[in-house]
Amino acid sequence: MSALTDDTLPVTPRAMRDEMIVFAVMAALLAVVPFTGIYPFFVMQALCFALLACAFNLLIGYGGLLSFGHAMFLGTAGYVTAHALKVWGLPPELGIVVGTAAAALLGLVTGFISIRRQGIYFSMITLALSQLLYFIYLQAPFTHGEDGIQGIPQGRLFGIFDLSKPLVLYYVVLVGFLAGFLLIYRTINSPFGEVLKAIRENEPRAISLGYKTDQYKMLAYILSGTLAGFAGSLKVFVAQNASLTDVHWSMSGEIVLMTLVGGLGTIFGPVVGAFVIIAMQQYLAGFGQWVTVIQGVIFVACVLLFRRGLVGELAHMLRRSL
Amino acid sequence: MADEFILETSGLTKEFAGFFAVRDVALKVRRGSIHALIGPNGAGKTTCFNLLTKFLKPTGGQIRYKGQDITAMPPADVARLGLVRSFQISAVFPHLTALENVRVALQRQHGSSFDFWRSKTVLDRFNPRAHELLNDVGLSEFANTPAVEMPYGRKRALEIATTLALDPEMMLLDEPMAGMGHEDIDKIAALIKRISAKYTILMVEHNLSVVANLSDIITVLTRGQVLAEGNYADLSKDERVKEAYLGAGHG
Amino acid sequence: MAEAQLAEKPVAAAGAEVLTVKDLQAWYGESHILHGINFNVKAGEVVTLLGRNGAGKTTTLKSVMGVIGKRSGSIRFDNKEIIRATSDRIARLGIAFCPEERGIFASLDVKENLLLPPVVRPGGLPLDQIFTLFPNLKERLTSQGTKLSGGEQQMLAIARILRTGARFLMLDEPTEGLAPVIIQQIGHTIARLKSQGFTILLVEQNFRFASTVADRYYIVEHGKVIDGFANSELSANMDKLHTYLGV
Amino acid sequence: MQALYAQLLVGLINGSFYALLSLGLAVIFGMLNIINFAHGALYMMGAFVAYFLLNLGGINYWWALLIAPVIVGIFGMILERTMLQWLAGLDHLYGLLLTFGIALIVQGVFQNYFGSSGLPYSIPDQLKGGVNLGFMFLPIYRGWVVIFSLVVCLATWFLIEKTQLGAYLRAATENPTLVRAFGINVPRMITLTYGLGVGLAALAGVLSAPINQVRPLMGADLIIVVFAVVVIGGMGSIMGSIITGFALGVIEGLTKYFYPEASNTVVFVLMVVVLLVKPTGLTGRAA
Amino acid sequence: DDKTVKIGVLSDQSGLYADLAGPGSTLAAQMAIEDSGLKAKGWTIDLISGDHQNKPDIGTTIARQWFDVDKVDTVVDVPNSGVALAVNNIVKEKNGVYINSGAATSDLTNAQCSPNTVHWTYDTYMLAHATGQALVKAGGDTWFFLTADYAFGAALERDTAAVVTANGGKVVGGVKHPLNTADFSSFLLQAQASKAKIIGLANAGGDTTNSIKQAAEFGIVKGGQKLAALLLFLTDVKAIGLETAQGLNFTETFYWDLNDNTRAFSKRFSARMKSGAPPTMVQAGVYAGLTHYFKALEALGGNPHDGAKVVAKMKTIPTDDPLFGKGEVEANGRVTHDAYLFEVKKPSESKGPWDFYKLVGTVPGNQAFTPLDKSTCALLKK
Ligand SMILES: Nc1ncnc2c1ncn2[C@@H]1O[C@H](COP(=O)(O)OP(=O)(O)OP(=O)(O)O)[C@@H](O)[C@H]1O
Ligand SMILES: Nc1ncnc2c1ncn2[C@@H]1O[C@H](COP(=O)(O)OP(=O)(O)OP(=O)(O)O)[C@@H](O)[C@H]1O
Ligand SMILES: [Mg+2]
Ligand SMILES: [Mg+2]
Repeated sequence: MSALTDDTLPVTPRAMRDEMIVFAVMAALLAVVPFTGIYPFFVMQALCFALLACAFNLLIGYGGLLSFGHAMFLGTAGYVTAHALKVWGLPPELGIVVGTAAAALLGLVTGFISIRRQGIYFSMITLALSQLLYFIYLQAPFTHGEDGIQGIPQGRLFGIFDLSKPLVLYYVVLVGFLAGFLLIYRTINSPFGEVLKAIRENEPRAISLGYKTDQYKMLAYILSGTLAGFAGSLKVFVAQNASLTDVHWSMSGEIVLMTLVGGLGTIFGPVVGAFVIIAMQQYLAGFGQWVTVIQGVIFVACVLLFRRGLVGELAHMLRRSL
Repeated sequence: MADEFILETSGLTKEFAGFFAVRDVALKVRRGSIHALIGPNGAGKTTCFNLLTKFLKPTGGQIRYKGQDITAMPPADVARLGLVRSFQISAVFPHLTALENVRVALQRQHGSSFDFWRSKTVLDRFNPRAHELLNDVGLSEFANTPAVEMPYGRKRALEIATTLALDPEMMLLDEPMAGMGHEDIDKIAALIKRISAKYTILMVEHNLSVVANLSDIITVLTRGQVLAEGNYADLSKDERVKEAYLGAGHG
Repeated sequence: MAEAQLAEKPVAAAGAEVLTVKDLQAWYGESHILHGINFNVKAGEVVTLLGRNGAGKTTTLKSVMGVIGKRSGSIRFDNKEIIRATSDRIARLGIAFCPEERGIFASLDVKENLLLPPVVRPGGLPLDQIFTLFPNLKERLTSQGTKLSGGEQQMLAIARILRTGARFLMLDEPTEGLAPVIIQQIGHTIARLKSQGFTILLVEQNFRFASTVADRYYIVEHGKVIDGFANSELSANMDKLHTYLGV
Repeated sequence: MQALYAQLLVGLINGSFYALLSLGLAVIFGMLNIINFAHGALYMMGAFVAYFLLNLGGINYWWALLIAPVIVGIFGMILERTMLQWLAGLDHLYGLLLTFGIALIVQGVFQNYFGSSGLPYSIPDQLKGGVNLGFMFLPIYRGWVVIFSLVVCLATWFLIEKTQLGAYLRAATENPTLVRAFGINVPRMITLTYGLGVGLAALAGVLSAPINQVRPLMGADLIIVVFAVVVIGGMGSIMGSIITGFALGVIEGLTKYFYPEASNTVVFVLMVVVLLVKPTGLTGRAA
Repeated sequence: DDKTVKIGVLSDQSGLYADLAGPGSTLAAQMAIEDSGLKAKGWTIDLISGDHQNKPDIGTTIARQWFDVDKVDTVVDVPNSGVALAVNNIVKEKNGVYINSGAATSDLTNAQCSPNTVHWTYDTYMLAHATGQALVKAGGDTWFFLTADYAFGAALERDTAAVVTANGGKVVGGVKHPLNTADFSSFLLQAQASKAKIIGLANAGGDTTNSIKQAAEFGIVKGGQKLAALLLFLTDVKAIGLETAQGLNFTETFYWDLNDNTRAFSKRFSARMKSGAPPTMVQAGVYAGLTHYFKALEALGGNPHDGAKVVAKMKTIPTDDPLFGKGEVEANGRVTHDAYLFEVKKPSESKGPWDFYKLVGTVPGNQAFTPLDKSTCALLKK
């Protein structure tokens, strides 16, 4: 896996200061979106995917584990939250908690099965697990098969914030995203994150230093899955539906794409990547039949010309870590 | 007295599909000594190390460390008991700086490694000790260099510094001098000599002058079995050792 | 028989320059490693590059072999300019390379590893001679290549290029990790090869070993050749060597 | 009971497609270290080329078996020369992404010109009809598919595992620089190998044209399953993917009989089970 | 008076349904606008189109954006039941008009019905009834189902089975296959072994075409069994080829070669299609649905932005257009019109590149669709 992150620069205090500045700029930009005339639903959706991609990036960019089944966390949390809101009638905050917890639990179970596998085998076993889950969701009555769970009530968060108001919903999603992002950022730059990087770099050596590497990978996996689930729960309020597309392998593929387009192992790359891909889906929709071709060309160009991803290339040019 | 030997094996055997890489080895390493393991290529020295540090499962035999049976213990636990190894092919964390390499080891020693909610600035308290260790192996100027960019010999030194950071009771060094220039060899030899006051060292080395100068006792392994044991002066007169390992012109 | 055959076909007349390197510069990505290397090797000679860790010895060999992305200057082999040639062409001109990190293939067994390099011209060592040199290999022919011990892998790496018939060998630290007995054997092998007309460019840390086989030495420091002398001048140069290498 | 025999037999037939496809994928992964996501698209191209050959050039099925793989193989070699070769030495992920992009482009273009519902291709006259085996009606064409693909699989296996050329290929996977420094023109060899793997995919495409609709997305649906086959067999292992391909066909056949809803999922169950027991697949080496 | 409307054709432009809806649907909408003559009467009608890529997420986001930003009043087409239902909610929330032509789910006019929705061309109930009834009456009284394992397939099977039994037939077995199955031989063997007279294909798209093709290979039709495709489009028949598809029975509500009106329209339509294909029933439904919508607008005389009001108006006017003939928009949003049972011609009978169908029977509109007393639509309870 090392070739993926060959360009990672060592993190120095100055880098951390840079990153905090970029973060502040990003938060400020996002905060003023509703006043710019940009369509907030688009941004909300992109934010959910951005958080998802960041969670995924935590696992691959810093843990060296490429999960090809991350859609299962998104979808599971989505279904559970949707069901909780619609059928159990839970308030939004509890809906989010239940959904995220379901993703965490799923992380625990699937992590237990997959974490000991290496490299491509890890990717494939996560893919297999997510396909099994897809099958279960296709068959289970509560998901309503390919029709999905529709018309989910948004409700009032903490009984105060009316989520059916786009502006309120926007800020709730934004706060959720920023919180998730900060948690990921902190994890990366924590003592735990340091060990994770060491394991990614040279696992046998880490073992010989006395680290039980499986436990570290497991924690990273569960954290990543939980945050991906959190993104899935938030998304339910934005899309107001939960459907099979969220558990399909092509969604897992899209997560990988977002992260790669933005820059694997960079802090802000996944955010940028998610916005680019979502924007592409939205704006290319007008190109009709050529949409897949254009997407294909963009991916090819990304790999051949901007291998480090958009943010990765930028960081490389500036000799900064972003 | 059990305490005299920090590490003891009996009947240690490793078989690879009918091929005995290590066979019935009884090894006793005295606390505080520098013990060398030598032998021709393919004699089973690295395999022995792998068995002792649990990177391989023995086919037979027993390993006792500080009086405790560790034959069935997982590798990370063995390391936690203070039995730490270096690798024959140099093992560093390539994209971490030298300082970070050492710090990862210090961090393990002092806990808090699962704290994903704390800032890594808490690790700064390990910096002084890390610098000290780098200084010991002559790497001060490389502290902020990523390990990939360091010359080969320096990587070996870094690996030793990392191992020392764990403050192990016993170190297993697999060809610590391989690929090093003379200056470095002398430096590392002096270092090993210095730390041996505190730690027990078991090492594999083909550089005879190093072996001769450093080791208190030497075990010669051939074809997976112990051929002889003794100090350098005695062994260099042993015909069997000459034939199997030293070759003509030594002694 | 084989020896007689070999002796009849020297690469070039003894004494002629087989390899001439002039103002060789080389880069790894952005970093400029070699800053103008100059040296030559004559047919039938054993020439050793000495220098501290990181001086650029390996990089020099790799540049000759054509596996360094960016290089400039002039490398002439058998009177052909090869600075811009691809490594497969260089190999077919009769240069064989034994890398420092050995490069044993995990997906091939020992025998396949041994037989891998294609024979570029007739006159390589036959297998039975190789096995007398390195008996360990014969025993472990069906093992996976990387399951060999460190030293056995080194033997395999040397053995496989002896088969190819290349008459110009570049060995990068061939004695690293080998037991003294084997080092002595390799010394004998090099002497034998030399007597059969092979030309050898050696990189060594083990000065004691180098001094038993080399005809001439070059000292590399910071990507430049800063000195050179013949084996016969060795004792006169011991002091210099000491400052260069700390021997 | 008789019904069960029939299911086993049709399973085997299906397995031969999996085997052919996963074989090509394994060759490409094993030799080039590229996870060829475009494999499904190239399989589809094989079928389309057969269609064009028949309808535009009047070239029949038998010649198509030969010509289509060559044409698609050349297309593959052009892809390799112009794009894939720049990824040598990089992580798998990049190859996967690039070939995924290529698959999108190829499928998109075909969809634009031929729609998504596809084109008909009929069984060659010599292989029409069927024989009654007592327990089932076996279309002759299906019998042909099994035998032909078995032969192709074994020939490929022999080429790669038992010949010197195969040894070059395997070594070049690990360390292309060194193999090149031994005097082998590695780039050309890699290009040809990619052509071979792609040609195998196209061959499977031609074989399947008379059975399935010739549709732009015919490969997209299949690619994930074929990946799974390669992983279960052990990444890059030629024999592993051949055996797993056939075995999966049979297991799927049984599932279609006992629990048909799960027949598309059973491969993943199998994968989880196999990887739990043998972490690197049935015959795989460490990743 | 405000006389501007904006129409969004939300379809699958690049995926499975692109042939039977997609760009053809956009063209049909374009033609409906031109033919309405509203422009001459002072109306401004804008048309935009989008690709939902068969993902409910993307579908809802586009729809929402259309209403919020682009000020779209009416969404048409939307094949793919999952996306159709998701968009249904948005249109209701935004009080727009939703004229669905492409989706099969009868939920749109039952459990999930909405005052803003009109469901035009077909639905699972209709398909099941028309085909099931006609075939049982023609002597096909034992059935075996090959069902795609998802809600749509299950609905088709359930509804058809009910009709079959109600008409004195018997269901002797069935097998559920996963979506996007490449190989049907296993299932076909089971169908063959069941000895049922009719093998009902309760699936769609590639699954249907592949099962038909492989059924021919296994000699199923030659062996005396009959295939009934419960959902088949013109483009599918084209794709399979007459050689293989001949003799196949199925129901559609529109065929280009039905009468002079349909022929005239189709001629104009195919002249403007890149591929030269005549319209499918989904595309025809887009045309007819919009044509009816424009009539309602004209009747309202302006202010077209209150979707519920427009739809209510559409329900009061009987439908009558050259493609589907006479019918009505029922209170639950269901549009009723005649349905036709077709059989695919032999290659020898076909006289042109798109001459595929023989008409075997007609089911009148009031019998083809869910009777109102059986509809579970909440709008009916008021
Ligand atoms: N995993 C394995 N499978 C099969 N054989 C192995 C394996 N590991 C080691 N061997 C064999 O066991 C023998 C001992 O190997 P080992 O690496 O212990 O030797 P060593 O004494 O360290 O030699 P060196 O000085 O060359 O490093 C060798 O002949 C080697 O080929
Ligand atoms: N792949 C690489 N990328 C960047 N720098 C490199 C790379 N490989 C080597 N270097 C640097 O190039 C310089 C010369 O290295 P080289 O390997 O040629 O030295 P050497 O003389 O062979 O040393 P040694 O005795 O340690 O083998 C060193 O400073 C090293 O750090
Ligand atoms: Mg060893
Ligand atoms: Mg070197």
